[in-house]
This record gives sequence, structure tokens and C-alpha cells, in this order.
Amino acid sequence: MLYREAGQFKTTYVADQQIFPILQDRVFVLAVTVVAFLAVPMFASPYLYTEILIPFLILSLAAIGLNILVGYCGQVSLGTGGFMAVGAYAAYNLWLRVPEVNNLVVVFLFGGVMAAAVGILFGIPSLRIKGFYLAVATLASQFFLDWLFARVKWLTNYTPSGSVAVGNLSVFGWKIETPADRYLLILGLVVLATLVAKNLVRGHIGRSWMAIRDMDIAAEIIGFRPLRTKLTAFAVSSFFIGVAGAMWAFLRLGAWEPLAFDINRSFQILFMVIIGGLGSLLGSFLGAAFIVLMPILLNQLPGWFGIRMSTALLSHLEFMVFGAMIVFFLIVEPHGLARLWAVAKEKLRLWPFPH
Amino acid sequence: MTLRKAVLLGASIAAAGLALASAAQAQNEQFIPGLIYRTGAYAPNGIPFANGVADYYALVNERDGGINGVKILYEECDTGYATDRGVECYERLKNKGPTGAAYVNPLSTGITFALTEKAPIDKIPVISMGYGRSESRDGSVFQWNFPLLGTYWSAADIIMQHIALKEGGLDKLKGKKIVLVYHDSPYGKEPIALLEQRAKMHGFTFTPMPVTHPGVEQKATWLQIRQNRPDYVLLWGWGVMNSTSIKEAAAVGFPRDKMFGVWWSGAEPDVRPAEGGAKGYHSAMLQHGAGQFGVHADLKKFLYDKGKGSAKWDEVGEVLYNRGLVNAMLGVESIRKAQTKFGKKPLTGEQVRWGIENLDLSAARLKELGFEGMLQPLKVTCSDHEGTRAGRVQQWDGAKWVVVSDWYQSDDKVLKPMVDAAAKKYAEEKKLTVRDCSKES
Amino acid sequence: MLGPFLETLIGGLLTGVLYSLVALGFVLIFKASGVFNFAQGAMVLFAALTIARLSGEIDGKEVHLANFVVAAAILGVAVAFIGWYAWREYVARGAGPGERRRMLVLAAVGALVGGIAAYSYGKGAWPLWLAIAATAAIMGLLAYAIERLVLRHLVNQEGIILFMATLGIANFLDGLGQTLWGSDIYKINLGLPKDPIFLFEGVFPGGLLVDPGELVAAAIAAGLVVVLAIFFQKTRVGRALRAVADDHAAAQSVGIPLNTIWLIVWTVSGLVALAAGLIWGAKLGVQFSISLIALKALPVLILGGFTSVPGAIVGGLIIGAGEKLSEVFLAPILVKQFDLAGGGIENWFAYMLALVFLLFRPQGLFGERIIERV
Amino acid sequence: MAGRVRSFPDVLLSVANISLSFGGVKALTDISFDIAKGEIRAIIGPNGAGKSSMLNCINGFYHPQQGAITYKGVRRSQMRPHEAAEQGIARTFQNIALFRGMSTLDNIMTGRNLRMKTGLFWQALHIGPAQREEIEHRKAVERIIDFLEIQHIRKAPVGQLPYGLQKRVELGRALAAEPELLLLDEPMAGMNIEEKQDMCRFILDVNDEFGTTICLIEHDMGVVMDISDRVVVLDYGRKIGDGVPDEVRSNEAVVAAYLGVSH
Repeated sequence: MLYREAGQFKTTYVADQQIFPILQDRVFVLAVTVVAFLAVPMFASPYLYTEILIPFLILSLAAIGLNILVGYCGQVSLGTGGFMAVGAYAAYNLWLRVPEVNNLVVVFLFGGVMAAAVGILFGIPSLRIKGFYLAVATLASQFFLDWLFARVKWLTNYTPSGSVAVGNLSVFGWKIETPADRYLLILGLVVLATLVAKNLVRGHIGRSWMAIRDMDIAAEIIGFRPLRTKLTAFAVSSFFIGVAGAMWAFLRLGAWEPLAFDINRSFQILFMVIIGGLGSLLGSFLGAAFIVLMPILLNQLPGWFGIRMSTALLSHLEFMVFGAMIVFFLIVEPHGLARLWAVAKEKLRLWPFPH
Repeated sequence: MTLRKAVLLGASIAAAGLALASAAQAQNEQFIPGLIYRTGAYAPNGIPFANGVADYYALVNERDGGINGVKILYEECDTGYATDRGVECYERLKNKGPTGAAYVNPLSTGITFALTEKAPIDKIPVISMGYGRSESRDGSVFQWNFPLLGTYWSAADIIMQHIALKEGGLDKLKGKKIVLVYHDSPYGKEPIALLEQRAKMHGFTFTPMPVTHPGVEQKATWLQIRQNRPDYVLLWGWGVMNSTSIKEAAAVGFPRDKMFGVWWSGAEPDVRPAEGGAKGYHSAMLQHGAGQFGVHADLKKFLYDKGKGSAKWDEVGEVLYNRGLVNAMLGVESIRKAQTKFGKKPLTGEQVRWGIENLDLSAARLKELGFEGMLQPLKVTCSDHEGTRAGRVQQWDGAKWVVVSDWYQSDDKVLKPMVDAAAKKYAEEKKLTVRDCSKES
Repeated sequence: MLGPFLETLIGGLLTGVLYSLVALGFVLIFKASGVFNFAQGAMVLFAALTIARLSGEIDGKEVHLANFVVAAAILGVAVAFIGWYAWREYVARGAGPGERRRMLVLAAVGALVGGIAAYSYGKGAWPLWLAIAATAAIMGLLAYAIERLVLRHLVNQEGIILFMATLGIANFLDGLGQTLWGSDIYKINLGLPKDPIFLFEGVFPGGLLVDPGELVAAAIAAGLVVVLAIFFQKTRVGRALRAVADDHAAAQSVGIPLNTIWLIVWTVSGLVALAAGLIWGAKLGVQFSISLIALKALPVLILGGFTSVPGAIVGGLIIGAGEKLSEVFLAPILVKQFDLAGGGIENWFAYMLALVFLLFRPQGLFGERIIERV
Repeated sequence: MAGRVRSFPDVLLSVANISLSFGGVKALTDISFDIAKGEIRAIIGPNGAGKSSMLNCINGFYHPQQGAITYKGVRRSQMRPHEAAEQGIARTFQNIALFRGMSTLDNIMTGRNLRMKTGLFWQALHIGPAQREEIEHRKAVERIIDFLEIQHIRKAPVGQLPYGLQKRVELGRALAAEPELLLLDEPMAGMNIEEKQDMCRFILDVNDEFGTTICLIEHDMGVVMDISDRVVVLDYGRKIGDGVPDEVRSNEAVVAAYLGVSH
């Protein structure tokens, strides 16, 4: 009853090309945004901020980045961790060496741009290498970048341990100190980035990616340049991932070493994209929420019920249940949580008169 | 509808869970979080340590009824030796109990680095006993870090002193080739600065050789070692990397008695898998070694005879188990010290920090606690968060660890300037205000 | 210079054989079902843990208990399947020859497991052969469970979905293995010789070092590869599998149910995992880290081609030799030239090697050239 | 009934002595013919005659080992398919090659890709030039949608459409590029009579209204003879006939190789 598009006619192409053509969707998204910006800071605890909301938002951004590459352009990459590391270390070096730029937005953008450059470099083989061959080949970038940041002393400012730290952060003069500050900054950036990503995927660049994804040969025959299209996807994807990496390092960790961006991070984000839904920005958020929350929940659940079990057993069970849930979700809905959401919306459209 | 039922069920479960969780909090308890790992690639070394820690807290509760009547509430969280999991564990546990976490043992140099940034904000001290950042012993900059009993620079220095003694003096190191095989992480990289410094001072060539996590792939490293024929190999490994190194050393015929591990590379799980190949292998000792001492009798009486121990009895007294005991004991004694100032009640991290900083364990007190023979007296001060810099060297004889050296003190003439410089650089980078320790009581 | 070079080359090749073995597990499954099975590493760990714990000396209550629980669980599952099949065969409808054969296999597995369980309960440590046999049976059951519970429900899904599912399986197996068997380092005693031997000591100063343990391990691996090759070339089932690999529809029409094929293939690759676990476990000790050697097999895969058995073997040798040579000879130069904090290039070097190679031959070493059509 | 008799003075594309082989297997041998500006040219032949390979050569997907292709008077060097597209060659495919994950509208919009120029920056903001451009091309695409009478499936994912409609959408995508030369690979395969009639009408209309030169492969002899101006006949990779439909129909080699079978 409440969720109906009947009666909402589009009279201009502008209106028809909106991000959310249905009024109720616009209201809903607006409400979520308002809650996230205004209501959440009123009740959130530091734990909620630092361990749930912040990781969720940052990894959502990384997932959006990877989704552009895998979900929209069809190029499977296992090098996400490496590109996050590029973003993090590029941002670190700008922050460290040019103290005048004491503005995180600039620092993050720089991280993103550098990651995009490296992404383009490692995207070049995608012209010739396809499918799982490409997926495995992207691991080359993962391992190489991990190695690079562990070995080239200049990049870590010659710290003996190879671990770097940042502090005293600010954005346009706004000092980022409390978890709430960090959350709001991240939220703002992620919302903006999501908007940009949406604009790209619904425009002609997005169509070029999807064309390459759906049928690369046909796409080339109708005029898309495969290499340029793929490299754009690599660049945009790596840009988002790089920004996410810089945010992860600066706003989540504060001190980090290359291990923070190892191959497990790559797999984690690929999980988010697949579980959330390939080729869906909403899916990136849902997937990130699932992958961030699930282990924490599984780990704490027995405690909430007063079930005491050994730490080892708990961890092992967490592994098992997590693995089983991945498989379960893939079986139930291979197209991801976003598809479940869409199906639910479809039902809601007809509710309460399904016939 | 089934969906509605599911939602209702979920909500009621969550509500019940929250209710239980809040009801479980008791008032007169001191909460201590345990960031440990019983899973993953480093579990073989993490498990005995975690057992030692858990047993000691249990012992204090069972035997003494807590610390001056304040029971210890201990909760483990498995980090899997991963930094982000460790930080999550810390955030989850830091506010538990009536007064929050008394202190935190990250049990990973990576996690220590991350928590170093959080400690001053949360006001929870970080005890990194025998690991962590070496310069964090400078309490004027690192107010919240306590690398008690020894940093990696101390460890490396002690090993170098031992080698020099065997060679017949520091001057005899000239022209020697020394290789460091290290775990490629902040942990493994820590000693490099000190060893480079020593190499410069004494004219030996020093080559660091990284081994990638988790360290089962070392063939190339050891082939290089065989071809370059260094005089000594230092090992800075952890978990399965240690035993692999020793096995590979045996496989290329590098003499094991020329191999010196750090104190994290000198426990039973490191040598046993290598079987005969480990015979003759040396390692530094974080003061204590293996074996049973006074405290173990209490453990038997109060825990193991009642079936309450976390380990198997024949593992009680292994190196890492004992290290867990020492680690927990230092924490408990710090709280006890803090209680003298703030009262016999659950304390906040900030209060406990004072206790650690003023910890002073005499030989007599150590004997009382049942740690005689495991530890040297130590005294923590504002400017020295390490407490003591003593260590020994042990050797694996094929069946057990044998102490083969006297006590060494790391040479502060070498270390102090390095610590000061590194701490100063850190303070400058982070724009920290440095405490003046001469004004602290 | 020649001495160290040869020595490194030999060491690299011997390591490479072991990479081949892991890669082979990947290839078998990919060839027959198009699944990029990331759980291969977890299967290696699981198999190695099972062997090690069944054959290792038993210390204390929990292991006995674990043995008993597992044996009972497996027995229970086996009996349940047998019962179910019997019911289907004799009550529900008439039996086909395929089902009867499957039932016989299951009965045999059940009997074996039952015997083992009884044996273990009385004795403690098992002889190695028995542990291996039991593990083989368990790997078979595992393959069955994976086919039944996962793959069957994901037929016709895209490759990446299947890949992700195997990552889920890997997670599950890592947890399961550690829950059942613990997370310490365990030993597998194959009696591999340990003391290094030195060849041509007259020709090269210090001789050429060869690790006899690795030599034996490589020999075992090579033997296994030969057995597999014979299996594929000479046996009926093997030929059928190759037919499936070439054309799924054709295989269907020959009358081999895809499910059976998958079951066989997963079992075979479970056995390959067992062999890899046995050898790696004997070499390094059995511990969680073993599952990570899957990452070592990946460059071998892209170099050799996902579908080529000879590719896995030759690729393994190239990668093994390439990474060791690069680490020993190239890394020190890089370190000196760029003032790096140590070498450790072998991890990415293998991938880069494979990547550069792919740029010139996108289908891998032995992959067939793809003619694109529209 | 004879085909239409029209005359076309200008040669748009000519193929001279083309040979193509895949690792020893000869797909095309020494083929020459030309396509005149404005005509409808058909390529026919039995299965495996090399028809699709011929189209693939024309639009640069395959590179013949021998021979030359001259387009608009310029001899073409080896080129990538997208370069052919840039020069005004568009095509449809034997096995529908739509972008299955996208809607009808988006699929046809991809046909406009060569005309969309705004860069990443404006695209990211989706205002100003990017939005103007999007709307301008949307209008063009809507005209094609109207022309092909597929308004009702505008927002439907193409993967779920019936076969005949998919073929139509694919034609729409090719038309969106406003090509000079349109290559149609079996545009009517698998269609029923009604759908075929529709498709014929679209092809003729395109040719008439936009003056687009069309080169098509088709099996349905009736259709070919009806709508095409000239016909090339291939068999086993060789050209065995070339001319207006009536000539081809009476060519003995053609009858033997091809028509003889079906009549």
C-alpha cells in the first residue's frame, strides 16, 4: 500500500533518469542518510563507532570500488588489499612529507589517485588475460605491493619496525579526534563517493563497463575500446579502493604495517562484493555489513546467552559457521543480498494485494 | 507469517542476551582482558602462553580470593595474531567490568603498535612483556607502554654479548658475518636497528633476511645461508616459522649451536618438531626458562589437583607457559601496587598505570610469590618502563632446555641513545608533549 | 658460481614437484567441473591433520575422545547413507547398477571406518598405513558431502560464485580440522631421511647439497603423478572424466551423471590433497600454515594452464626453480641496488613470472589456443 | 519473384582476394566482391561456407592472411574491431550478442557510445555536459525504439526477452550507431513468419529512410531473393557466385552447391 509507483509518471528524461525514480525510495534513502548523520551520533557508543560503523563504512567503500571492477566490468581481482595499501602509504607519505597539507580530504584523494595509477599499471594485462587467469594474475600485484611497502624504507620513513603511525588529523581545520568525528568524516566521504559511483555506473562509462562484462567481443565490435574501458574501470575501482585504504589506515588503525592489507583483506572484500551482489552498489553495503558483523556476532553470541566455551572452540566454530553461511547464502541467492532486497521490494509493491 | 515470527524471535533473543550480559556484571571485580590466540598459524605458541596467563589469574582467585579481596574477572578474546582482530578485541573488552580493563597484553607486536595509539586516549596501559616497540621503554614519551623485562633491542644486545664472549671479546667480532632470519613483521624488524648499530661499532657484516608470514617457506633463505657461510645466524621467528628454520638449518647442515633465537624462538614447540635437528640450538631467555618453581606447587595444589587447570600437567613448566605466568603475575602485582595508593577496590586503567610505573619487585617478594629462580628483581620507573634488562642464554640438548650462560645486562651505553632518538622522533612526528620524569615521584 | 646455482636449481625443482602436487588437485577439479577450488589448501591441511592425529602418539584424554567422536560420527554417517540407499533401492524403486555400486563402496567405507574405530578405541596410536587408509575414506566422504551439500545446489552458476563457495568450504574445513584435531604442530613420521647429502664434492667446493627427504618426497609425488596419468589415460573412469572435461553435454549423453563425475573428481583430488598433506606434513610438521601452500600453487596453475595435468607438473618445476633462483641470486642484487630492507622476493616473483609469461601466452603453457567466435 | 532492380554507382567497400585460415584450416580462399553504397547485399551459402568469417574480416575481428579490404576508397590496414566501428561499420550477430545484464534502453544506448564524449569528471558528477549529452542521446535512442516498435520493453532486462525481440533490440543497438555500413548476421534465424516479415520491413525501411548500406547473411532464400539487390554465394570458403538474385538463381554452381539441396 505504502510502496507504490503507480501514478508517478515521468514527463521528462531528467526525471526518468534519476537515481531513485520512485518517490518512496527517495524518501527512504533520505531518511537513512539523516539518521546516519544526525541520529546515530546521539546514541552511538565508542565501540559501535570504532568496531562496527567505521569498519563497515570504509569497507563498503572498498567493496564499491571492487564491485565496479568485478561486478560492473567483469574483471575479477584479488589484488584489493594491495591497492588499499597503495592508498594508505601514498596518503601517509603526503601527510608526512608535506605537513602544509594538513587536510585529510586532500590526503585521501592523493591516496586514491596514486592507487588509481598503480591500478592502471596492473590492469594492463587484463587486455590479454581473462577470467581466473586474470584473478590469479592480480595476486601478483597483491604480493608485489605487500612486499614493496615492507621493503622500501623510504616509504615507511625508515621506521625500524616498518610500522607507521599518524596522529593530529584534521579536515579544513576541523580536528578529527573522537570516534564520532571520524565516523562523521567517513560517512560524509562515503556518501559522496557512493553518489559518484552511482553517477558513473548509470552513465555511459558505466554502460561501457557492463558491455565489456557481458560480452567483450561484441562490445569491441560496436566500438568500445576494450583496453581503455578496462583501464578506466581499473582506475576508478582502484581510486575508491585507495581512498578506502587511506581511510582504513588513518581513521581506523592509526598505526599499521603492510600486513593490514594482506591477501586476507582482498578475499574479505571480494566476499563482500559477492555476498552483497555483483553489480549493485547497495549490495556492496549489504555485503560489507554482513562480512563485518557476522564474525563479531558469532564470536559474541554464545557470551550473550551465558554459554561459556573455550576461546579456541569459539574461534573454530566461528570459522565453521562463517564458512557455512557463505555457502548457504550463495546457494539461497547466488546474486547476493541485493537481489533478496529487490525481491522483497517487488513483494512490497504488491502488498497487501498480491493478486 | 514465518518472517514475522523470525523477527520476533530474533528480537526477543537479542533482548534476553543483553539482559543476561548486563546482569552478569559483578561489582567487586577487577576486569582484565586477554588478547590471546589459540587458533591459526601461531596457535602452537599462543596456546601455552594463554594457558599460563589464565592459570595464574585463576590461582590468585582460588588461593588468595583475588587481589586483596578483589576478584579477577578475566576474559579471553582470540586475535589469531591479526592486528585488526586484536584491535576489535581490545575495543570490545576495554570497557568491561566495573572499571574497565586494568591493562592490556596485546601479545603481538603489530597489535601493540596499534594500541599504542589508543592507550593514551582510553587511558589503559599496554604491557608488552618482552615484545613491542623497543623505544617505548622511554616512559617520558610512551606514558602508557610497558615493555617489561626486556625489549628486542635488549634481546639482540644480550645475544651479541653472548656471541662476543664466546669469540673472546667484542673486538673479535670484526669481520664476522652475522645473519638475522626474521619474521617479516614489526616484530621481526625490531632488532635490525640495534644489530646495524652493533655491526657499525664492531665491524661485522650484518645481513637481515626476511621470511614471509607464516614462515613455512624458507628454502631459498637457507640455501643462501649455506652459500654465504655466515658465522652466526640469529633467529627472530614465531610460531611454525621457528621449527621450520631449525629444520632447514639441519637440512643445509648449518651448525645449530651457531644459531641464536630470540626468547620467542626458544620454547618447546619451536624445537620439538625439528626432533634431533634442534640439538645444540641456542636461544635467549626472557629471564625465566622452563621448569617448575615455587608457584607451580601452588598451581598443582589449587588448580590441577582439582581439575581446574587449563593445560595438561606435563605442559605446566614449559617455557611459554611459564612466560604466561610471569606476564600475569606482573600485572597482578601492578594492580596490588596501585591498590596501596587508590584503595582495595577495582581500579581504572589510569590507576593501574601508576601501579605498573611504580612496580618494584625485590628478590624477597619474588620468593614469596614463588617466582624465585625465574626472575631477577625489577623496578619500573617513569623513565624506564622496561624494569630490568637482564637475560641469559639457553641451549636445547635434544630433550630439554639447559641454561648455558650467566646473566647478561644489555648495554645501556648503546641502547639508551637509540631509545632516546627513536622516542624523540616519535614524539615529534606525533607532536606529543613529553613528560619530565625528574619531576615525577 | 656454478655450484651454488646448481644447488639452488635442484632445491627449487624439488620444491617445485611439491607445488605441482598441490596444483594437480586444483587442475583435476577445474578440468572436470570448471570449479576453481580454493578449498584445496584446506583439504591438504585437513588430510594432514587427520593422518597426523590418527597416527601420532596419543597423549591424554581429549585425543581419545576426539578419535572416538570422529570415528563414531563417520560410522554414523556411513551407516545412514547405506540405510538410505538400501531403502531407495529395495523399497522405493528398483536399483540401477550404478546405485548398487555406490552402495557397495559406501558399505566398504563404513566397514573400514567401523573396523578402524573399534581398533582405535582399544589401541591408541594407529599404524601409518591405517591412518592413511582411514583418511582416504574420510576424504571420500568429504567429497561426497561437498558434492551433496554444496555443488549440487550450485549447478550452472558462474565460476566466481563457485569459487566463492569453495572459499566458504575452505573456512569451514579450517575450523573443522582444528576443532577436531587441535591447533598444535603435529608430526607425521614417514621416516624420511634427514641428513643432507653432498654430491660432487670433488668438483664443487662444499659439494652440491641435496636434501634426501625432499628427494624421497619428490619421488613419491612423481610416482603419484604417474599413477594419475595412468588413471586418466588407461582406465574407463579416467577416460570418462576426460570426456567430461572436453564436453559436459557429450558426457551426459554417454550416460555418466554429472554428479557422479563430480564425486569422483573431488574424491581423487581429496586423495591428491592427502598425498600432498602427507609429504608436506612430514617435511614441515602439520599445522594450520599448511593450508596456505595453496597460494604457492596458484602461479603454477596460471603458468601451466588450469586444465592441463602436464602443465601443472612442468609449471611447478618452473615456478619452484624460478622462485628459488630469483631469491638466491636476484634478491641480493635488488637489496644492494635499492637499499631495501631485505629480499623476500620469491613470493611475488613466482606470480610475476607467471604473469609475464601469460602476456605472451594467455592460455598458459599447455592450454589450447582459444579461437574467439561471434 | 525477382528482387528489386536498382543501380548503385559508388563502391563503398571492396574485398579483394581475401584468404583466411586458422592454423591450417582454410576458412576463406581468395574471395573478391564489393558492396555498393546504398544497396542491400546478401552473402549466402551452406553451413560452414565462411559467411560469418567474411563478416568478421570486414569489421576487423579476423585478420585475413592475404588480400585487401578497401573501404571508402582507402585500403585498410590491419585494424581492431572498434576502429571499424569508428569508421561507420555496425553489425548484429548470428548468436545474439546483447549485453544480457542491461536493459533494452541501455543496450541501445551502448550503440551511441562512439558519440558520447564527456569525460570521467562530468560523468562522475552527472551534471552539466554529461547530463545534457545523456538526454540528447536518449532522444535519439527513443526514436529508434519507436521505429522498431519496442517501447513496451524499454526498461526490461534483455536477457528475459523472447528471441525475436532480442534480435530486434540488437538491430536497434546497431542502428543507434547510425552506421554507413550495417552488417547483419542471420537477422531472421529462428523467427516465425510474422517476425520475419517485421524484420524484413525494418531492414528495408532502414535502407530506404536512412540510406544505410546493408550487408546481410541469411538462410531463408525467399527473403534473400526478395530484399537484396545483389547476392554473393560462398561454398567451402570459396566464392561460387555473385550477382543480382536472378543471376544467382540461374548459376549452375550455386544450384549444385546450395540451392540444389534445398529445392
